[in-house]
Amino acid sequence: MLEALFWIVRRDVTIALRRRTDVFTTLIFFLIVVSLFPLGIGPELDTLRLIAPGVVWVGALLASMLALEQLFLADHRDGTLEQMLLAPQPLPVLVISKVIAHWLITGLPLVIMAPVLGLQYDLSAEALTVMVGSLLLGTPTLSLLGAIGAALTLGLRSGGVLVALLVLPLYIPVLIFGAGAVEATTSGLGGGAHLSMLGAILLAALLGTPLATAAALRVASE
Amino acid sequence: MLEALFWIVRRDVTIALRRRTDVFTTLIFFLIVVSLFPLGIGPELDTLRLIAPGVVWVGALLASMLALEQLFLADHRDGTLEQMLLAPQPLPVLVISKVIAHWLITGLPLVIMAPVLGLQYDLSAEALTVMVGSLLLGTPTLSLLGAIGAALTLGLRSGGVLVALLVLPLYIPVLIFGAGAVEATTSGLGGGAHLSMLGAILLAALLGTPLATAAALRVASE
Amino acid sequence: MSSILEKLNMGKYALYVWGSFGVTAACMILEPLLLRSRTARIRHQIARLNRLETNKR
Amino acid sequence: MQNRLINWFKFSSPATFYPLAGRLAPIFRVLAIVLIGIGLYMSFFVAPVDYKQGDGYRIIFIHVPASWMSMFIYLVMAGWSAIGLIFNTRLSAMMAQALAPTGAMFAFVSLWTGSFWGKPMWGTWWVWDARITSELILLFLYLGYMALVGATDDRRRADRAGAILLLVGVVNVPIIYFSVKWWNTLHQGATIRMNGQTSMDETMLLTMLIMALGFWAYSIAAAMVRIRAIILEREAGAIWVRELIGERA
Amino acid sequence: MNPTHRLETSKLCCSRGDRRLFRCLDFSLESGQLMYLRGPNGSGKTTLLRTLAGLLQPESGEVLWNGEPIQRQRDAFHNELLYLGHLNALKGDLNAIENLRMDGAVRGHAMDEQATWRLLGDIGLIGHEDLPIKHLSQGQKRRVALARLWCSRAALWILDEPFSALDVTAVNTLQAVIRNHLARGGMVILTTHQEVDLTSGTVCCVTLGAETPEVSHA
Amino acid sequence: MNPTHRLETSKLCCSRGDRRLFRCLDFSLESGQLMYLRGPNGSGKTTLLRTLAGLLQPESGEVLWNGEPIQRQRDAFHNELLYLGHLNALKGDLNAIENLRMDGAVRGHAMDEQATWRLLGDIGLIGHEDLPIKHLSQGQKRRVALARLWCSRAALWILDEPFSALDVTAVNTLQAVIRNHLARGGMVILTTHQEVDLTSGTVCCVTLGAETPEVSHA
Ligand code: HEM
Ligand SMILES: Nc1ncnc2c1ncn2[C@@H]1O[C@H](COP(=O)(O)OP(=O)(O)OP(=O)(O)O)[C@@H](O)[C@H]1O
Ligand SMILES: Nc1ncnc2c1ncn2[C@@H]1O[C@H](COP(=O)(O)OP(=O)(O)OP(=O)(O)O)[C@@H](O)[C@H]1O
Ligand SMILES: [Mg+2]
Ligand SMILES: [Mg+2]
Repeated sequence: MLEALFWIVRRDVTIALRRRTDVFTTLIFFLIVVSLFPLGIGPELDTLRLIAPGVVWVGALLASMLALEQLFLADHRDGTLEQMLLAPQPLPVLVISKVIAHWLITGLPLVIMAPVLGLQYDLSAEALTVMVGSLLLGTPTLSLLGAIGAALTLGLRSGGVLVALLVLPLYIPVLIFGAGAVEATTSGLGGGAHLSMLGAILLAALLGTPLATAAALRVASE
Repeated sequence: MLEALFWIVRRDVTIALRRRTDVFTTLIFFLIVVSLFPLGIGPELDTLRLIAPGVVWVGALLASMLALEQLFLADHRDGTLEQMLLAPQPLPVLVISKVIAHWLITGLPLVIMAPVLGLQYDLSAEALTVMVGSLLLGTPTLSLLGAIGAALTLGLRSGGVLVALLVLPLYIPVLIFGAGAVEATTSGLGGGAHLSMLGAILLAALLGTPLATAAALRVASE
Repeated sequence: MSSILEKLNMGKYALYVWGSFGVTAACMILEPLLLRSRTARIRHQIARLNRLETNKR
Repeated sequence: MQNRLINWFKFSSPATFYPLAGRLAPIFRVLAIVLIGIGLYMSFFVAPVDYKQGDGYRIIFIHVPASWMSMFIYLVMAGWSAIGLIFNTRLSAMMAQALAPTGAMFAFVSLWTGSFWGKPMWGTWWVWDARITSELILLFLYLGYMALVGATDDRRRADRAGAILLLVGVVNVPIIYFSVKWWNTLHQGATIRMNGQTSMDETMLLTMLIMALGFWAYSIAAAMVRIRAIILEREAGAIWVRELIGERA
Repeated sequence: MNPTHRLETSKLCCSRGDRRLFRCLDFSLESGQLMYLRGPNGSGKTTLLRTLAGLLQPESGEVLWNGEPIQRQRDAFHNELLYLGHLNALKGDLNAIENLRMDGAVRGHAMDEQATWRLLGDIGLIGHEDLPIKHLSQGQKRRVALARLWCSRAALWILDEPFSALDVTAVNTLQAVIRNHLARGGMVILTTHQEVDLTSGTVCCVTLGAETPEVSHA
Repeated sequence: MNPTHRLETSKLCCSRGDRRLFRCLDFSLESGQLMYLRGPNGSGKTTLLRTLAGLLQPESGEVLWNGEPIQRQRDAFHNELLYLGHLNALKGDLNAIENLRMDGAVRGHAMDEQATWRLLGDIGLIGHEDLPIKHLSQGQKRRVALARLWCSRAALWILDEPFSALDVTAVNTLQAVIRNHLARGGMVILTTHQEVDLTSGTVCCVTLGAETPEVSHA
């Protein structure tokens, strides 16, 4: 069981690394979205500092959401998913391994990149630390929740955008606590409460979503 | 030639309307993105009014970019594109018709929806008018420019995100003039200059991009 | 008469009150109408299928 | 006991539910018209003018019932989905789908009337307040559900995928509600709450209740008519449908 | 492969969309037997195979494995099952060796690289190991997908048009492998539009296309 | 179909990746002739067909249509060409009628609905008109794709494994259509791994697989 988990993670990461662009593009999308705002809004540092947590978090959210569509699509199209459904392993475990791989490919780079972007917006060191922490707890939740949407919309023509519609309402609590943590820190309130809330959400998602995703996958490949 | 153009537009619009959701989802993605920012940033109306033009334009840009991936992908996958390349019609004309259909499906609804979202950010009536004007001139340009990116990334696994990467730099001038027009209006300078600049860019794109897209398509389906 | 007009004026809130009630009413009338056309469409379709089958026989 | 169970399953078949829905729909339609009629009369002619908000407050008589309905319908849909997934009854998914557009409509009405109330009261059409935001998210959940069901051609898949989404979404509803509350630092909520003046006029309360009951009846009537349409759509090939339509045509 | 198995259907009835494909299909298949599924295009062969594999829910009726419905023993059944559909289930970006190894791991028996190389030799792809699958020809892809048969431990093989895109040599090799599997007590269900030696004189032949399918035991 | 055409290659040489598939291929094909392209999996058949259609650039050598390189007369050549590859070029969301009509329009001869219905009858899909293509079976999809042949005005047909996924009836119908096309002075180039009557005693048979391909004129 764990072996299958390991191999799936390894396979997906190998594929992603083989076409190295994959890792970079999510990242660069994030980078571009976050850098676009100063262009659209204007360069005043006060305003920018004010909106920084929100913009970085929304950017991370959109980037990880964009990458979501690919989560099961390739497997569905080439028949690998069919084989996963027929594998003598519990499907939720296979789902978790897909999600882990997805997070390693798309989530982790965002977390690593975020502080650099935060600097662009003139955030303090403390705020940057909290930002990384909140992203570290928040982005896996995004991947887990997103997997449900990805599974539900599998093979539907309007996939990419439909995923967005289904998944964004689920993302909102994560966004609020994530951006809230940073904001609370900058305004001197301390982001601890927000962070522990994020942790709780992550745990709940880890327990609940693989089941829902597995059910959705079975439905999708009927 | 015009007949082929008409039929392609008709075909694409039919497919989109058949699954009516297609039109709505781009729209709703736009709606959601624009609505996310206040959640990340906080509810103060003063701040929101300040960032409104930027947010709406970035939202429109992201939404139209997201939809981009679908532009040639389905045609490529099922072999229709191959047949288009072999059709005895000039390829740029076929490209233009694909882009027109794409704009009708994804761009136009954004333009119509924008004023409602502007209200959420407490924008004035005048600013809203200019916003619609700028979107009306700007979004077709986005579709035209985006088509090049869509063609170049065709069939690459990381399609969606890669398109973003290629296309966003091209989008930046449109974003600056588009958001600039609204900002100039709210700050009382008048957005006329910005709007005529947008018009000029649209014309240039209309003349130049179909050729580039056609060339990219030929390369992509080697 | 003037009292009714005054009533309709809703103090200075006419736009808001009538804007709300009007749109609500529009929604609640439009929905049944759409439903009706949907039902009619389906009935026509089934009737057509019926005809098709009787023709075949 | 056994008997009752069988009875239940009898009505969970589309063929037997179709005529039942046909009988229920007109009853609730009449009920809705009467109740809403009374409610409207009372809200304009019986309920007194508010000393603070003048006539503007009359929006409450549709705003609050619509808000209630929008949330309640979502919960009902989720309940049907759970039943559908557990007992594998075909009717429950149709029930959820029959309710969705009405629920979305009420969510929209709530937002619309809310902003038409907000403009005179707060001087702005829209505020990113806790409650308002959660209502907006509720609308998104409705739209997401309808988009998903609409985008799925295969009926069985649409049913089950929609059910999964609704159940996931319903977990989300309280989370959204509380988290948004937490996030909100701007206590606009104080203006909203009329609980402060607990002396809410009794006629006002009564009017609101009557309107709420009217909306309730309306929802049931609409759902019954829609479910008949859905049943016809799906069972178009079945013999009983052919015979039924054949008689009329 | 000592234990004998038994696949049965009882009153199986499938429909897609609003079309009833077949109803009241009853057959049973035991270890060492081949079932040949026939029928014109669109008669429901793929639908039946996917139903037997447990990927589709039948409209009514049941699929029984060793006397018990497959839904109730999913993992045990899938352990004994190898299904190959129209799609190849290969990752275009990985090469043949990587594909085969990872596929084995998900299926519960990881292979070492040596074994995979031998496998490639068996299917005639030596010299193409380092190419990503997407650069192989149609028939070469199909060969890689079928290589799973060579190293399979499953008792029941369900093959949907396995011979498509294969050249004459490959068709013959594949037939030999299937015969071998049957001889060792395996079970095979397959469908094909091509005339092959294997299917002449089959034990059990199901023909779809009519309302009630025709089952003939030789 | 009066004018006679002529497709030639001169010293055609193709390679994919670092592998040289074939070199020095010279053949010529005239109106009324069928060319049968053979070779084991991965020998370069698809590559050659795509090169002939102008979808791939050859490494060296040229493809000549009526004596002139095809790149220099792309529109004229494509007007006379119908290429059907491994993919079906159908929209999964549209039904068969819509697909065929829109395809015709892009190709420059719009069909009315009547004609399309007749076409559907010819390929044996009556009763499936209202289904989106993605819900059709493998073979039914292929039939819709091949329906283009029935209404084609092109002189040169290039068909890559047209018989795959088709059942016996459909294979025979398709052969009749091809014979008909040849009789009316058309040209056909095809490849298949299946044994069909059509290809026995063909005029021109190209066998790939060796370094220099073997061209035999009967
Ligand atoms: C866009 C603006 C608005 C939206 C979306 C909105 C939404 C809602 C919702 C969802 C509820 C139901 C809450 C519940 O039952 O827990 C509600 C109740 C209510 N709203 Fe609004 N509202 C808006 C503006 C306003 C305004 C401006 C006022 C008054 C000045 C107002 C007064 C009330 C009252 C009195 C209730 C009933 C309170 C209760 O039952 O606890 N709303 N609104
Ligand atoms: N993009 C590519 N890069 C590298 N090699 C390729 C590429 N495309 C094809 N090849 C190689 O070219 C050879 C010929 O492929 P082609 O598809 O033409 O074969 P084919 O004769 O059509 O085979 P089949 O009968 O299996 O369809 C194969 O060995 C394949 O590995
Ligand atoms: N999702 C679906 N919705 C509606 N009809 C469907 C769906 N999937 C398949 N069908 C129909 O079911 C029938 C059987 O399809 P199936 O793929 O099982 O045929 P098949 O026997 O495998 O044919 P082939 O030999 O062409 O592969 C076809 O007529 C097809 O149109
Ligand atoms: Mg099949
Ligand atoms: Mg080939």
